[in-house]
Amino acid sequence: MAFPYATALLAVPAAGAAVTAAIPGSKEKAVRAVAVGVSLVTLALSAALLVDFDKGVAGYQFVQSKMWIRPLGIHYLMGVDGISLFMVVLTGLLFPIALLASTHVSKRVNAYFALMLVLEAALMGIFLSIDLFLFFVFWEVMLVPMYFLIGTWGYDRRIYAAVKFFIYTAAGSALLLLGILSLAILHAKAPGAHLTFDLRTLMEWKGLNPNTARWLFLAFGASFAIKVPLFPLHTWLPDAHVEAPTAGSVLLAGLLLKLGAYGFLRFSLTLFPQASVDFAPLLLTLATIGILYGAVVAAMQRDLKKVVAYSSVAHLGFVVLGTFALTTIGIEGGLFTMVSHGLTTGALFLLVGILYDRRHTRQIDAFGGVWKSAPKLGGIFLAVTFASIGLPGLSGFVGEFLSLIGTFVVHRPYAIVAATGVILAAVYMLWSFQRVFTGEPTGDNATFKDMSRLELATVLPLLGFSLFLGIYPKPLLERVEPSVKALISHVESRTDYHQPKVADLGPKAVASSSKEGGR
Amino acid sequence: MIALAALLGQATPTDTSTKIPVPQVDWLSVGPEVALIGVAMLLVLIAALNRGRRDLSGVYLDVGLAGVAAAGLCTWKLWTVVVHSGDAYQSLTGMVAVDGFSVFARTVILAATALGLLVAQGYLRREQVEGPEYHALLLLSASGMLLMTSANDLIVVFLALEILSIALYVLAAFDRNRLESGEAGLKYFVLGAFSSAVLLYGVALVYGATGTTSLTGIANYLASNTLFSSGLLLAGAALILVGLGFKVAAVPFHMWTPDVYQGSPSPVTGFMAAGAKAAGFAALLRVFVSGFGAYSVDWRPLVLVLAIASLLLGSIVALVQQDVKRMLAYSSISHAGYVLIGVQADTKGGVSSALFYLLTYTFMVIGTFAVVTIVGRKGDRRHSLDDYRGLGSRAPLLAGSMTFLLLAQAGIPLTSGFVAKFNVFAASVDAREYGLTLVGVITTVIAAFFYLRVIVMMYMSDPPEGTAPAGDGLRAFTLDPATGLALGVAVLATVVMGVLPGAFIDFARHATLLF
Amino acid sequence: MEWAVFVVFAVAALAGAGGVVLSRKPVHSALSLVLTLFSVAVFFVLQGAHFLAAVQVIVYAGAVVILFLFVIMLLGIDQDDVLDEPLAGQRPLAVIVGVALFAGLLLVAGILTPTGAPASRGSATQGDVANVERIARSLFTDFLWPFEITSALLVIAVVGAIVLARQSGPGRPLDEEEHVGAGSDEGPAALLEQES
Amino acid sequence: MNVPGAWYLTVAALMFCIGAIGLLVRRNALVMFMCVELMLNAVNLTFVTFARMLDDIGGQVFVFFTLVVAAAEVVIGLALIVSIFRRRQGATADDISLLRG
Amino acid sequence: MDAVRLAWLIPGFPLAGFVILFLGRRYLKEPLAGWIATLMMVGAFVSAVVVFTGLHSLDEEKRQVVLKGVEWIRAGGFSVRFNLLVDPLSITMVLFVTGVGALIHLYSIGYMHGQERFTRFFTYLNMFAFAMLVLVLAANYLLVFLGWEGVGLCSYLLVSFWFERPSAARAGKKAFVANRVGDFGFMLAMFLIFSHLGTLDLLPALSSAPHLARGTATAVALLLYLAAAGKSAQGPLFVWLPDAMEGPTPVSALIHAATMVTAGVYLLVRSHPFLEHGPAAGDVVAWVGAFTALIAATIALVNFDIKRVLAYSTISQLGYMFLAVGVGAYTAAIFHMVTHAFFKALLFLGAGSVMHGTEDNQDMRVMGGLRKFMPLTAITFMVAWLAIAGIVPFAGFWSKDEILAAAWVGGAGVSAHYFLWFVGAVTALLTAFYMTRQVWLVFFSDERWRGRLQHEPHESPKLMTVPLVVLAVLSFVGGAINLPVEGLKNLTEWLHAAVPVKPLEAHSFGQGFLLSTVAVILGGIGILVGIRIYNKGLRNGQDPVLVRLGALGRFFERGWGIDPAIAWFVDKPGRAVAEVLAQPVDQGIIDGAVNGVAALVTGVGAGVRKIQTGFVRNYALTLLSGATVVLFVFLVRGSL
Repeated sequence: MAFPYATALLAVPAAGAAVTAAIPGSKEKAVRAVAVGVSLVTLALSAALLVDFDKGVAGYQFVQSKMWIRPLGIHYLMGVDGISLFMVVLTGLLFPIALLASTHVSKRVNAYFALMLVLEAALMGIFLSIDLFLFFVFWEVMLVPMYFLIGTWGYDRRIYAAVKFFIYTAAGSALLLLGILSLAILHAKAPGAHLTFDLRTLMEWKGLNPNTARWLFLAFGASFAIKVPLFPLHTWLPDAHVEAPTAGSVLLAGLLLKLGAYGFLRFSLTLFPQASVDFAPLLLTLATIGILYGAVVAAMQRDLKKVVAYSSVAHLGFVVLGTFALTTIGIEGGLFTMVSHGLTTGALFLLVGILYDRRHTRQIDAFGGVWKSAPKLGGIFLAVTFASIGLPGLSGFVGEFLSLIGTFVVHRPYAIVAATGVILAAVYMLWSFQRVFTGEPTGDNATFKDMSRLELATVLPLLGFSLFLGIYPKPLLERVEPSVKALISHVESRTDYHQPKVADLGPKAVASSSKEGGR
Repeated sequence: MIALAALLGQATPTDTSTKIPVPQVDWLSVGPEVALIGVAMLLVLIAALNRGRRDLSGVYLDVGLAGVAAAGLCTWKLWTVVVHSGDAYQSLTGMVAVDGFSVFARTVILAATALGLLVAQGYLRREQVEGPEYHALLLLSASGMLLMTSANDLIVVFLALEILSIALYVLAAFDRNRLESGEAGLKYFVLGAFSSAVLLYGVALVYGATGTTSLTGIANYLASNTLFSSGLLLAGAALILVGLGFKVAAVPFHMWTPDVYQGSPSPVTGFMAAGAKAAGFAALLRVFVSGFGAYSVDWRPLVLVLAIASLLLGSIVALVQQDVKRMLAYSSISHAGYVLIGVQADTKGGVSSALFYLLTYTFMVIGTFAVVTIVGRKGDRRHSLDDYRGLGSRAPLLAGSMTFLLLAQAGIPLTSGFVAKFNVFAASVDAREYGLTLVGVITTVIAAFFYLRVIVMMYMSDPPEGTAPAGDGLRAFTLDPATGLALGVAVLATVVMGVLPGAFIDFARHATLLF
Repeated sequence: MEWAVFVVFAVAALAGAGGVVLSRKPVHSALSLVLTLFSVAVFFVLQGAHFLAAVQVIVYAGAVVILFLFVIMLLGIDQDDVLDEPLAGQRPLAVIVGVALFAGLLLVAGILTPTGAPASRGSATQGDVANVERIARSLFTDFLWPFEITSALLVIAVVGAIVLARQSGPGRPLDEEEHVGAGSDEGPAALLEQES
Repeated sequence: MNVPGAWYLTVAALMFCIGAIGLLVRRNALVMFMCVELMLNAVNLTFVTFARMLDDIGGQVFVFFTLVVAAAEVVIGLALIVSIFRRRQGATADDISLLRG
Repeated sequence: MDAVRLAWLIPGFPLAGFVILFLGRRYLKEPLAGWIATLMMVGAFVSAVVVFTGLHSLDEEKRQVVLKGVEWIRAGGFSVRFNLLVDPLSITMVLFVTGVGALIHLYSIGYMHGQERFTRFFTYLNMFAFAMLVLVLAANYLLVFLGWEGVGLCSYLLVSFWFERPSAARAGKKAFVANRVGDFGFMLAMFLIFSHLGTLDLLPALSSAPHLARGTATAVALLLYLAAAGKSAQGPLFVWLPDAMEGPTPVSALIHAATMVTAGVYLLVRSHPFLEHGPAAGDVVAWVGAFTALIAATIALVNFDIKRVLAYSTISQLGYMFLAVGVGAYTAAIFHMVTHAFFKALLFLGAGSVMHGTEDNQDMRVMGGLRKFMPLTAITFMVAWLAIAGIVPFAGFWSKDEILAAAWVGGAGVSAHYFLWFVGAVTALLTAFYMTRQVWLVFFSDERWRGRLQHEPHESPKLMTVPLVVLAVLSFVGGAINLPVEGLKNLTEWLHAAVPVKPLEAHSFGQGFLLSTVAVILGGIGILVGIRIYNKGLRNGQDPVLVRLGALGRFFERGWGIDPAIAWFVDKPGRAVAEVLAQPVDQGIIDGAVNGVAALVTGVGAGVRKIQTGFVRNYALTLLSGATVVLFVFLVRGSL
């Protein structure tokens, strides 16, 4: 019996939430200590999972299965594979950081930290679920703490943002629920089948009518597309990101946005391979538009946090692009970008939070020359900026490059257009940096306090991991690859689609194909 | 039916003397109803003997609860009987159906009754309303609801409807200090009487169409005969649908709901929302699914329209309400829509999902109204959204319970509300009603919006100026232990049915199998 | 003979019904109601329901209408009803819907021909047993349970009447501030609008 | 000789509809109750007529129950009206419309 | 072979320097940090020399050595390793990069004296050197790209080194963004190569390039050229380079003259199989190169900023190199790159020295007659001047001569190559002229600085002049590495292993001699005219040439209006589109639709709510209507 990682990863933060909630809010220090401690334990667990993970295996590992709701055939079915592994680890990593960065929280501290831990549990649940119902449960539950975090501890327009976030994503989930239900019930009606929500069973079912599959794909996809968010379903994102407290933004960008892309990978591609192939052009188009659109709109924002928020739209565009390229390279690139974006954008939000803490504004115009008065902040901000815009040697590049090249081999036009996003990213990020950090500081900017040790401790790990993954992405890619390959071959086995083999691309192949062309 | 025929055979031809053979009475089959009516009368008796000399309010509650417990025992006993006999049967010359369905529906109603009594206790004390009339009327109304669940004859359905309604009219108008209460009672009464007349006309037409009012009789007649004209039957069914639709607050027969829910004393509203709806749906299910089952092709599209209208109107109009009770009234309309989705499926799964929905809704809605009762404070007047401002810091537990219950009503997972909606949608999808299901899921989103409004007020809007900060909660809100108990039970049930719903779903399924 | 009686009382019943609806004073409505009730009793007799005819006269004319008259007197007998209609379109719509309902029942549904099986619970008119006894037999055998539960109905009526008729406790007048805003968010204007 | 049941049924339907219209057009709560009574009587007539046409005593028994219900309704309804209008003299049913929207 | 393995040390030294300086930034202050950095560069240079000798000792066929490193990225058949490609081409680049780099490091110790962020400067410099060396040593396009972006980053950091100056910050960003435009091409080129050849490793990709369809090869070549144009400031993308002069002068010398800007040339030379296989690309490269050379020269003609003149000159010289690449004279391009590195670095360092001595003044109108005050600077500067003007036997003569000859011959099927030669020749004339103008305005003519500077100009310290001298020597003799005489074409033969292309030569010795003579004569004319005009300095602070040229002069002065054109045609519409997208579209339409749906639902709710009039009769009416409708629906459906 292997160590029940899934349950542990779920239970530790959940129990921590209960404990945290039980401590009176007046004992602020105790609350913080417990919450951070719990999140560190979770981090340790996810690290242990990473170590224990067998990197050669494509299927689920550490699977736990137990009947939950018998009459509905619902199992408590959890496990991890290459696709979810790093999402889990990223969750484990970002939470201690987000909790440490929550220094400005002063009202109802216990509730805040308890909700954070609930959120962590829900996210772990989402990434670890193999049962569709279970997945949906966590998917919806996750909304609640996030809603409260934005709505209670956010900034001025927090209520609007929180409600918008909730309603928007709930709308997506509604369709997802419909999709899950329809799929499971249609499957149950098939001869010899019974009602089950087990992804592994459902994905092997071949009896789904192609037309129905397309509708179901859309139902699933709508939900995921909102979460990603794909253009034009993105407008909840800037509001939610900007109004959320710093830690909330970090988690929103770092983890919640990944849910959509993760959903596409985990469910859309596996359950509806043919529909995925059919709809790939649509999603690629939206992703490409998102890349350009996010970048262009980001450039025009006056609020620094909005710049970062819109940049997420662009970055996640790369993820979806890579995913729906339906090539091993593309999907690995997408996954890599997910992790990388979690690190860099998380760090960016932390830094913007620091700027806000000092000046109580996020308006770019209000800053200037901060690099001079706060050299560490400036330097780190710049480093993170470059990581974010995909400078080789930092993690952003590897992901973007792989998604683009993975797309290029099958869908050239999208990759070409999307690659211009690389230029635009430099424009808006460096322009923002220039306006905030360069020049001669005046007024409050001249007496800007540089980063404290705690702040460094929150940002530097993210930057460090970004650098590490930029130079040595292998630990991630090699664990991801078997699962991605299995996913692609699953899609190939069910459709006419075949991804071009790199082995076929070599010079000999070129020579022979040109001969054929000559005939 | 066989027993009935035998009885008739004995009774009519020869015996012309004044002796009338009394039919065999299976007391157990009507035990719950009898228990409640008996206890209600006992309460009136106690009050008459006491003549207001001593404060017996605690005793009234205990007696009432004892009655509910007795009824519950009977119900449980019935369950074992039904399960052991393995089949449904009728008693009292076919007037009473003894089956899993009635047992389940009774369980729901008894739960509503017990919680209704508990919630009301704090209210009665606070408003200094003495006397057991409230309890007696509540129990009598509950007995009407129970009668409805087991009614196997349209005439019993009608009588039960009247019993539950007339008691509710009085309860709605119970608060003499608020003009709204009287208005609610009167409006409910006028419309209730009107709809009863319509229902009764429908019964008459069905009687003309089939020659009987017994539901099994109707079903058998329709199954074995092809009517040369179905107009009479369909007209009757339509009018019955109107009458029952009125009771469950389905659009377009819902107009009374907001006014009555808002005007009635808060505990009454909770009881009304839970019990009357459950009873109405029990009757609707029995009459249509079992009685008019042969004509489901005709009534299903109609129920579909009612369901869609209820879902949309309920959730959309709730958006613009400023009064929490009124908002909850509209929400109850949309909840009726969800149950109608289950009804519309016209399958065992659909019926069981509707039953399960009613069970969960009972706890959710009474719990919610328990909070509303407490927040309403003395005079039962503070129900506007603004009155919830800052509740999160003033009374964290209260606000927490309210939040949880509202999220449950919104259908967030790990609450019973989610499982209930999931079941209903599953049944609908199973019946290939994708359009209806789509409307259902979309309205959950709209509905989420107005539940969130309350939550926003409680947590995210700062408390109004002049009110004391946290810690003062206990003085601001008098929390009666009984009301607290009801709230706790409601929350607990909502959690349990949300996290471990398996047994309850099984119960509902089992109930439906014996239908 | 039966035709003549039927026509006379049909006209009377409908005239009474019209009177209820159209009379200016509630007292006149109540008296018109008596006319209708009596006519219906005659119809009962014509159709062999003698017992019901008697009950109809006793309960309705003797009790119900008297009760109505009591209340009318209690609230002021000499008051004319306000007959103008504040709700735009209510009256024409009411008539249209009423007529449509009637047309629907008669023409589309064709309710005039019963399709049921005859005599499932014993004959109404055949045989030599008196109508009262037939009803009694049916009531205490087939309809025993409904008969018993009407007791609950009566208890409710009694208790409810007591509850409602009891003088309201403090009997204080309502301050405007208290009920305005509870129901509608339109403020005091909404209330004034109705009272003017 | 015998008047066909259809005629009774027609009269009953007409009474029902007149009662319904009356309820919709009259503002006086008392008159509205009377209209409800009209409707119930129409139903009673329908029951009795069907009882004769189907030759089934059941129809007549229903009328008995209807009478009881009608009586109980009247008691409660009138009590409600009294309790409300004692406080607001000369009011019509319309005047109690605090609750709306 | 073992010596070749030492190639790891070449980027290793500057990387170590970077890490040491970064980690020890608190403790390592002036001048220690500078010395460490310089030492690292010297180390790299020494290793480069060792590797060079090692490589030289190998047989020519074996002179392409791939050193295997760890795997960088592998995903689904896509694999990139940290491999180094040691071959004559890369080692040639490495030698002058490390050599010139070491000198500039040394110079910087003096130049950056007293600067606030002294250590940071050298950290950046070492990081730059590392990236540059990765770029040239990489055995894989993606690794090249890593270095490519690395030097771009360092360029950004160093250009905006004095970020307090908004102009510096802006210039840095501009440089980076313009480079990114090129990177876009680089990435697409890599995508194309990978999708057709299945690898990004240089050697296999290049060797199989001839198998590609012509169109594809042309596309690859053009995309690579786009990358090169960004990095090497060609075509309209050159606009960033003059602005980049905001950086400290050693940076201009190292990055924006000697090394980084030539990376584009290196990339194209390295990828020559694609160019050869897609000859249309060669046309584009040659033509754009030639005209960039001409345009930049005309702008240099009328500029008064000592560094900007040199920047335009750099652009112009890079144009020459691309001209060479375009006509297939790869060796010539590399040759000119090397000599250019010597004399242009010298010019920049000299300019820096002048600025150092004149209170950081860059305006040539405030100079004049400085030779008396800084003789060493003046002499070395003049060596470079003669080199760039193409006077025999200075280094520039040989390399420029080779390019012009190649253009005349017109290799690689380039069309209208005589015209290209003509453009090149005119540019040569202009080059000689504007450089003369600069020399005379700075070191000769009247002392216009008097009264405008606080102190008298002074010569720079040894730390700065020593590199000047070394570079002057190299600028003088640098041409020796590739003399147009059989047996002395050392560079051509050496590079043959990496660029196995037959060098283009004049058809006959006579023709070659004639061409050389023409070139020298043109240079001479330029110089003489320049001296004649500028010997008297400015006329009332006005440049006589500028005055004479009139409108054309102002056109030149404004850089042919390219910056405004970009602002007008790219920046402005881009910004307008962005504004439209950000406000009316995003907030208005898209978010408006979202909020509109919400408002619609609420509006419907508010509307429907009005039905709830509060009048019970009205409710009854609804109920009865509902009943009637239900009845009808039911019946109509039932009768169907």
